[in-house]
Amino acid sequence: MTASATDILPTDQSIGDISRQLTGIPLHFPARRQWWIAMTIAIVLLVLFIVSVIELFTRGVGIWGLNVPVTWAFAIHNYVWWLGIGHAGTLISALLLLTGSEWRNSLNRFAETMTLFAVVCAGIYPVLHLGRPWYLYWMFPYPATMGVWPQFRSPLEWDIWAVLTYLSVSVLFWYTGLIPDLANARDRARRRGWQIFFGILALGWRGSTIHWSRWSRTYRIMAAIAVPLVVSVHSEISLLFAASQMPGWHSTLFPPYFVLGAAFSGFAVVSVIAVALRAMFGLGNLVTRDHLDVLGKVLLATGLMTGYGYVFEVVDTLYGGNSHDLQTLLNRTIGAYAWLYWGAVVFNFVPLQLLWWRIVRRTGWALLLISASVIIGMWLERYMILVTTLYRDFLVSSWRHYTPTFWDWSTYFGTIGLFLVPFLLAIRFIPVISIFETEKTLLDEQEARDG
Amino acid sequence: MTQIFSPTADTWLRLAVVGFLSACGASLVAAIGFARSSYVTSTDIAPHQPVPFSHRHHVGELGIDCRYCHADVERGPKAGLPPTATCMTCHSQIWTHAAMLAPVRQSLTENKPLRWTRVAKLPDYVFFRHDIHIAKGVGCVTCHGRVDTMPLTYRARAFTMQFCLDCHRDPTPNLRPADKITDMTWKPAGPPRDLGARIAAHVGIRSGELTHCYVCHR
Amino acid sequence: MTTLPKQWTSIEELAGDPAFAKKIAAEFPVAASFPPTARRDFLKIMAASLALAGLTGCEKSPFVAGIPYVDQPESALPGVPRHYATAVTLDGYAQPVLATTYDGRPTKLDGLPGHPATQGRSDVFMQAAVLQLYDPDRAQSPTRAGEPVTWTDVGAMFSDQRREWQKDGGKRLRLLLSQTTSPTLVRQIRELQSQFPAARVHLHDTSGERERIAHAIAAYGEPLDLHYQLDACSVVVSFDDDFLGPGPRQLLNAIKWAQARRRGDVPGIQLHCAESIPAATGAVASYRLRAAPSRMPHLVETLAARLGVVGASVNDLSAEERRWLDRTGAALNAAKGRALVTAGLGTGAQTARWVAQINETIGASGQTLKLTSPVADPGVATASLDELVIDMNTGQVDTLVILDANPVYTAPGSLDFASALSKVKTSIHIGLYRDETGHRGTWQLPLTHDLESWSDARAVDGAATIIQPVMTPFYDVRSRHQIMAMMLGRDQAADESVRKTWRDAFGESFDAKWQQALRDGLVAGNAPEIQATPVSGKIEPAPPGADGSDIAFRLDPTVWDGRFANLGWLQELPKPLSTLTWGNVVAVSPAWAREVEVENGDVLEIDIDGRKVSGPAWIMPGQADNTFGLWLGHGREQAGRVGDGIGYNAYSVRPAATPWLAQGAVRKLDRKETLAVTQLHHRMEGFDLVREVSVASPTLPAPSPQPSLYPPHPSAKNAWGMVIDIDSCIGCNACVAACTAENNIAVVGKAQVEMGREMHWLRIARYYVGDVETPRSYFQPVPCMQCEDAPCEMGCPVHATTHSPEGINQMVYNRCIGTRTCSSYCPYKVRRFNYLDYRYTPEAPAEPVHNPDVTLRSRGVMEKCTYCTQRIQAAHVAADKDNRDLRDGDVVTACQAACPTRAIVFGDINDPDSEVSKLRRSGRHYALLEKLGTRPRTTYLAKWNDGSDDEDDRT
Amino acid sequence: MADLPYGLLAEFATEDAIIDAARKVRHAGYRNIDAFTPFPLPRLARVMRIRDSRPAWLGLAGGIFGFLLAFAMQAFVSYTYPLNVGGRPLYPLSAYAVVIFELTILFAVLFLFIGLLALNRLPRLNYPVFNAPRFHLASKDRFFLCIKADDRQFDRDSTARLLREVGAVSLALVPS
Repeated sequence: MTASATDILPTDQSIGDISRQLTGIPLHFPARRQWWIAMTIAIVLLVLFIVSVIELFTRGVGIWGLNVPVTWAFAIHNYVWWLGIGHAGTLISALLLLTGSEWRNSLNRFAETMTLFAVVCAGIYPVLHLGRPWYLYWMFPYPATMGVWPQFRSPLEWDIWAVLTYLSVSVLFWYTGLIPDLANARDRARRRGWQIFFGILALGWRGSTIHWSRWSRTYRIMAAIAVPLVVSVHSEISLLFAASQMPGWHSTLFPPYFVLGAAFSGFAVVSVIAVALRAMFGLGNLVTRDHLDVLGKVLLATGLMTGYGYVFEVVDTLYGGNSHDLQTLLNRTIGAYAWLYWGAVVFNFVPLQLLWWRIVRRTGWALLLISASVIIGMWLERYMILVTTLYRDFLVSSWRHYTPTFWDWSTYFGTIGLFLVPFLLAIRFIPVISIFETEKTLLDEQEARDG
Repeated sequence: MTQIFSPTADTWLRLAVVGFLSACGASLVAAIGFARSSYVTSTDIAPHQPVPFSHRHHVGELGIDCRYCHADVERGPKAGLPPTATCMTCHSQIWTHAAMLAPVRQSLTENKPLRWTRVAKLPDYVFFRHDIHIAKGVGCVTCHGRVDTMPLTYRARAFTMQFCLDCHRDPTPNLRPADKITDMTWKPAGPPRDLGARIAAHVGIRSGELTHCYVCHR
Repeated sequence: MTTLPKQWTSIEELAGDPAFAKKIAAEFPVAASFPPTARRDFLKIMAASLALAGLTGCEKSPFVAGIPYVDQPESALPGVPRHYATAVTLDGYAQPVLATTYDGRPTKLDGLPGHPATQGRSDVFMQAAVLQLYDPDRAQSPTRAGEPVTWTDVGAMFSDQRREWQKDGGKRLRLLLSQTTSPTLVRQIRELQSQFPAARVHLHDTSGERERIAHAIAAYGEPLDLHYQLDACSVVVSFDDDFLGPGPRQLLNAIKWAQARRRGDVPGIQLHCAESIPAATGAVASYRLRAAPSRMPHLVETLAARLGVVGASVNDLSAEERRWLDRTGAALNAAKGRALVTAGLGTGAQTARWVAQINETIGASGQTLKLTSPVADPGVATASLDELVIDMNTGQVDTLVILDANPVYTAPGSLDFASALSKVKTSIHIGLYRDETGHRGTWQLPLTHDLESWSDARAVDGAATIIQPVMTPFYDVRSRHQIMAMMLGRDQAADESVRKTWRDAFGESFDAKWQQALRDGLVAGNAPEIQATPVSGKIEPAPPGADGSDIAFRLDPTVWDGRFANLGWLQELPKPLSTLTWGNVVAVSPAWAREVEVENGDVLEIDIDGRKVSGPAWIMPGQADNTFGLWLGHGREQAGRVGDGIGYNAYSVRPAATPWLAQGAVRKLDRKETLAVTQLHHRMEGFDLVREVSVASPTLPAPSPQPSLYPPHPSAKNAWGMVIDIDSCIGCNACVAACTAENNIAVVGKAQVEMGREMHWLRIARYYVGDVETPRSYFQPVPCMQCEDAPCEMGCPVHATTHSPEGINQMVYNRCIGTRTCSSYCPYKVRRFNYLDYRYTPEAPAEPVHNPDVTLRSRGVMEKCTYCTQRIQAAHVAADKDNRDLRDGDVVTACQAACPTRAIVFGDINDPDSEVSKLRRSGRHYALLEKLGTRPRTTYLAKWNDGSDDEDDRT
Repeated sequence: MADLPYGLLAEFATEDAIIDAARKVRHAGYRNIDAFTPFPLPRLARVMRIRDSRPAWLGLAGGIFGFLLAFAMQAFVSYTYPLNVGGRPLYPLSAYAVVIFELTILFAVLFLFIGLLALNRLPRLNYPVFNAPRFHLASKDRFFLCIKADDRQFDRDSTARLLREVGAVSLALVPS
């Protein structure tokens, strides 16, 4: 029997199989070898991160390549990059839940999980970035004997609240959606340890109808709130730059520009993870080629919108005709950091065009490579936005270049470990795909088929 | 399927959750309280001194004016600790052989200063000036407390920034006539604010300009 | 600061008196037993004990020691600054200063107000002298062959020596002096020679004073000092004479230049400058001619011919040269009696003679040129260094006493002084450091720093100052007069010989006059003017330049002849035109760089008749072709922990015969050095950062009104503002040095400067416009703009930077958590960040020099110009104590006080009569980056473009 | 009545089966019934007349609380230590908006989540139905209908009979 065109999941499987397959991943872990290889790499990176942070806190931010005028570089730029990546998770699960796109049910769980740890990586940067990180708590309003409070006009202060809110909301949304699956895993578990582990996490969920109805309501409202949150958070991040008067930053275009870029990079990461997990756990029956196809289309769409941002920025500058903005535009396109600008353009948009072909979209490794290129491209873009504005601002006498040092790089690669370790643990211990939602999807499709 | 958890498990779980939350709350309150504790502000502690000097005796009982020993208080930023010679103006006549005063006599003969332990001390980044506070009618007792009742000297007030700010925002309740500056017991006849306002007007206090950062930090 | 009493303080009340010394010694009884090397740590402790402000965060213990005096001197008032009039010296000339001391520690020097030679203004060397006082690498006790000895041993040595000298009247005794103006020293030298008539005195100076006198003799037939009366000029012509550049005369010249420049509504003086290597003088010139040094004699002679000087013949000229000479000759003719022509040291004796003739023709003498007998007069006949070396090599010298000179390092390489020195039996080096010479000498006798000395000296205008100590020496050192006295067979108290000199001078009522002199820092009366006429007779044509390129030698604008090499403040001070720090370069012309494909930093090898040295290239816009500039004063080996091994040593290729201009070859090596420059980009790129007005249109267009969405905040009674006159700025860096000293600016070292982390709150932005061959140069000092709508403040998440009701953009270090948002939002990039802990680096200044009224910034905090808020607060307190309002001039910022041309004016813009308010109403007034609507409180006066705007000057 | 059981638990194989059963059971007059399913079945809830709109109100309440808290917090800071920051207004509402928005959302979600647990009386690790032997299938692919023992009409035999009639695959008496 073949799946009809509207079906996203092959209907020749029972919902029981899905439960067994998915709860099986934590309970009787397949693919231990690949997992351990990945984990080893992740741990090495994490250790690199820890070493870098110790060095940083003992000697100060001077170990990075910063100077005046370039007082912001890797720390802020990676912060923006990570946060952007995080956004895709929430968009996929929340936005698509509201629009009722069922294909999202196979992706939302690991997308959300990715979001959590991406946000953690982002959130750690503003702390590392501080000259005196041990006074971080001064950014929070508490009754100090100094009688001095935080300054709420500062975009940096906004960011603290934005990121913490975003993190909390993501965790709660993720966990709310996770509870029924934890119950499922609990009930599949045979070993006592697993039973207790999942038992406590599942909070005694028993699938009672009244519970379900409250749950659905809550979950949908949360989703409805999460969507504007995502948009607001990255708009805030963009204000970190747009609120200044610096040429190349002071632009009303920035908020949408940043949000789109965020979604773009995020979906790229989701695609990478989707392809990887699909291969790792043999989930071809749940994350189907159709899913990859959809992901490819979304990636293409967000990519084109980001591209529009690039174009419009140039048009805007030429139209505005402010000499300093023009100067910055020149520096970006033909200046010392032109390689960043063109690097971003090439990595972001050139391989992307392959996605116009259906066959490419449906080929795992192709999608993986293109997404990887996009991730790099967006990283370059964040770098470009920061440095090209700062290294040559208004006064010629303060122009100066920036070169990242070893510690800049080590801290950055370290955060990749900081992301991978918990993520790998997560896919090891919790269902990587929302079981009950895929079951529901499958059931509906089967009913549709049987009429 | 059988129960995974015993009925008591729920009780324990709820206890754990409640306990954790209340622990967080409590530690927050504790931290805020600790910052105000005399341990942190080092108030009410009389540190060891080379000579057990009693302000109660010299100020309270003998009625010696503060400025007799802390002579620089009107002229400079520092009130100044009395040079040994000042002590000896009296103690070369009285208590000339008191064992208690041996360090003082030794200091004079060996020409080595006494190493007192400072009780009132502000952080290095706070630039406090005694002279201007005296000139504008802030009495010693306002910050240093009733030293005339202290057998051994201790920090009477917590020198937190909040403490400074309160007065810099509204000095009027703490102002007094120039001749009452060193008076430990003086109390205004009427409500302190009225008199304070009159004094403030008279000595020309730049109210409203005293709470910006550079007044104390540079 | 300016409200100080006319009379400062006299010796009887010196805070550096025994009582204070006792207090310190008593605080640290062990101090006495310290070996000299451990004294630095002792100083640290001492400084710390004096409650030196520091951002130490939380106290280790809430209770710290409080140590009173045993018997407090009336004068000593803890925490209150006291001021003393004294002087420091540069090339032997007095730089009269007002020394500020806290608890007996000198922390800051300013020019002595009211002294004709400084008028309260200062230069970089004066500012840095106080740091040298605390230099931990100073010689700290007498040594013999490197082993510490006592002064008793030294006394014994001298008496033995004297026995030797008496045998043959000192025939085999030589005294090598550096330039000096000290009457007491002169008296002592005279006495020495009367005791040992056969002893010979040699003079070695690095700054070319000998050549100056030689030129004067050539031109006027007698030794003379030429004093430029720039304030009386309306036209000045300079032939490679950088009279506005660094040196003992800079201050006086700059003061008078500015006076003349501000005369009337349009520039009152115009400068025509023929220059080989760009310098301050050429940068402010209205008409600058780019000319190789060897061209100067021809140009001068032609000018002389134009002006009808007999015997002058016209040389063949390039079009560029002719155009410049036409204009210059016309200007001189038009301004007879108000004009002056000057020539630099490298231009040779013939030039000096022509210049003298021209000045005679245009009626300069007595009007714009004052002649006096040399202020620096050793008092006895002296021989040159060359002769000394010959005698040393031929073994005619048994004892060589080197007084305050470092010939092993500063002698021209051709003389090879070191090997000559090894042939001398006993060599005694008397100096501040155990430097290259001190290490090779038999004995090294450490000198007191001027600020710990009793001495005397004359300023460049001839006025004498009695140098009084502001601090008791904390090393085991003695003053030059004490040591001379030992040579003369006496052991004297520090002030005795000085008193004797002036007892003879003052005659009766000595005490009164002595007190007066100490209080004023000035002895009435100065060098009498002399009428002299140029020697007539044929002037030999200048010798044709030998083949090869012109290689010109210059003294370093920050470490001078190398004597300041160990001072971090000066090493990190950006050099006026290149903004280079920590080292020296070989200046090359843009054309040559293009031709040989040289970039900044490529190492070049200079070869002057066989002697080679190599240093990094610097392409200097506006430098004459076929000309190379070498800077002396770097490449030290025994300067100390800060100065050793920085840059290359240009003395090693310096020819003794022609010390300022040589012919040689230059080639490119395939090495590159990184240069620690603070400004990488000098072309203004078409922005209107520096604006210009011309005589034709003397006012700038009115600024477009900046509508603000924000309701205005109420201002306090005083609203502080600053106006900087770009036209007056000569880029001398005095303001930057003064700011460094006043605000405890950290010295970060070469590596950090290369990374772009210098900490100067005030930078002198240097721009040029036009083509790189003949550019037009600008200096623009950039402190914090103190914007009223400050972008930085709204960026700070913790209220660490806010706005005071007096309009100051406040930065609170102890609240800063180091997000650096303020800096990245700052359009002017005037904020500086402590990326690392710069307080205790090897280059960091010794703690006692720090200003106790300013916090020491720790790692991870932002800092910036505060308008010297500590001075504002001090003035407020002073005024409030008398319950009065502040008057204009009550507050003077450090940069303003230092500026020799009064380019920086600070004051209350709420007071319509204040100087700053008047300037803000000027037609030349504008704000930097006005369009951003930040409403800066620091604003500028546009530069006068009087002349060089017409294109034909740029060919 | 200590020996009173929790109720009777009937297992059904399909979605339609349990919905149909539920309808019949209600028709038979049983009110105190509950159902356990692997995923939400809105139709079933409708049949069982189950509806609870309180979560929405909780979310709204949380939002309002967060809004007021954020505004109060920021206004208080400006009020208690008024400082001129870059010439900006003392009470810049536009600048406040951001934090206000964030906290509105944060507290809305917090209230929603805590409310969800509270209304569902969770966590509840030990619950009678877990005693039922096949109940672990409720989270997999089976659907369970439970008639509570405290229902007025509850009677072991008759109720069991009814459940069989409406097509229960298996039947279990759940002890309390």
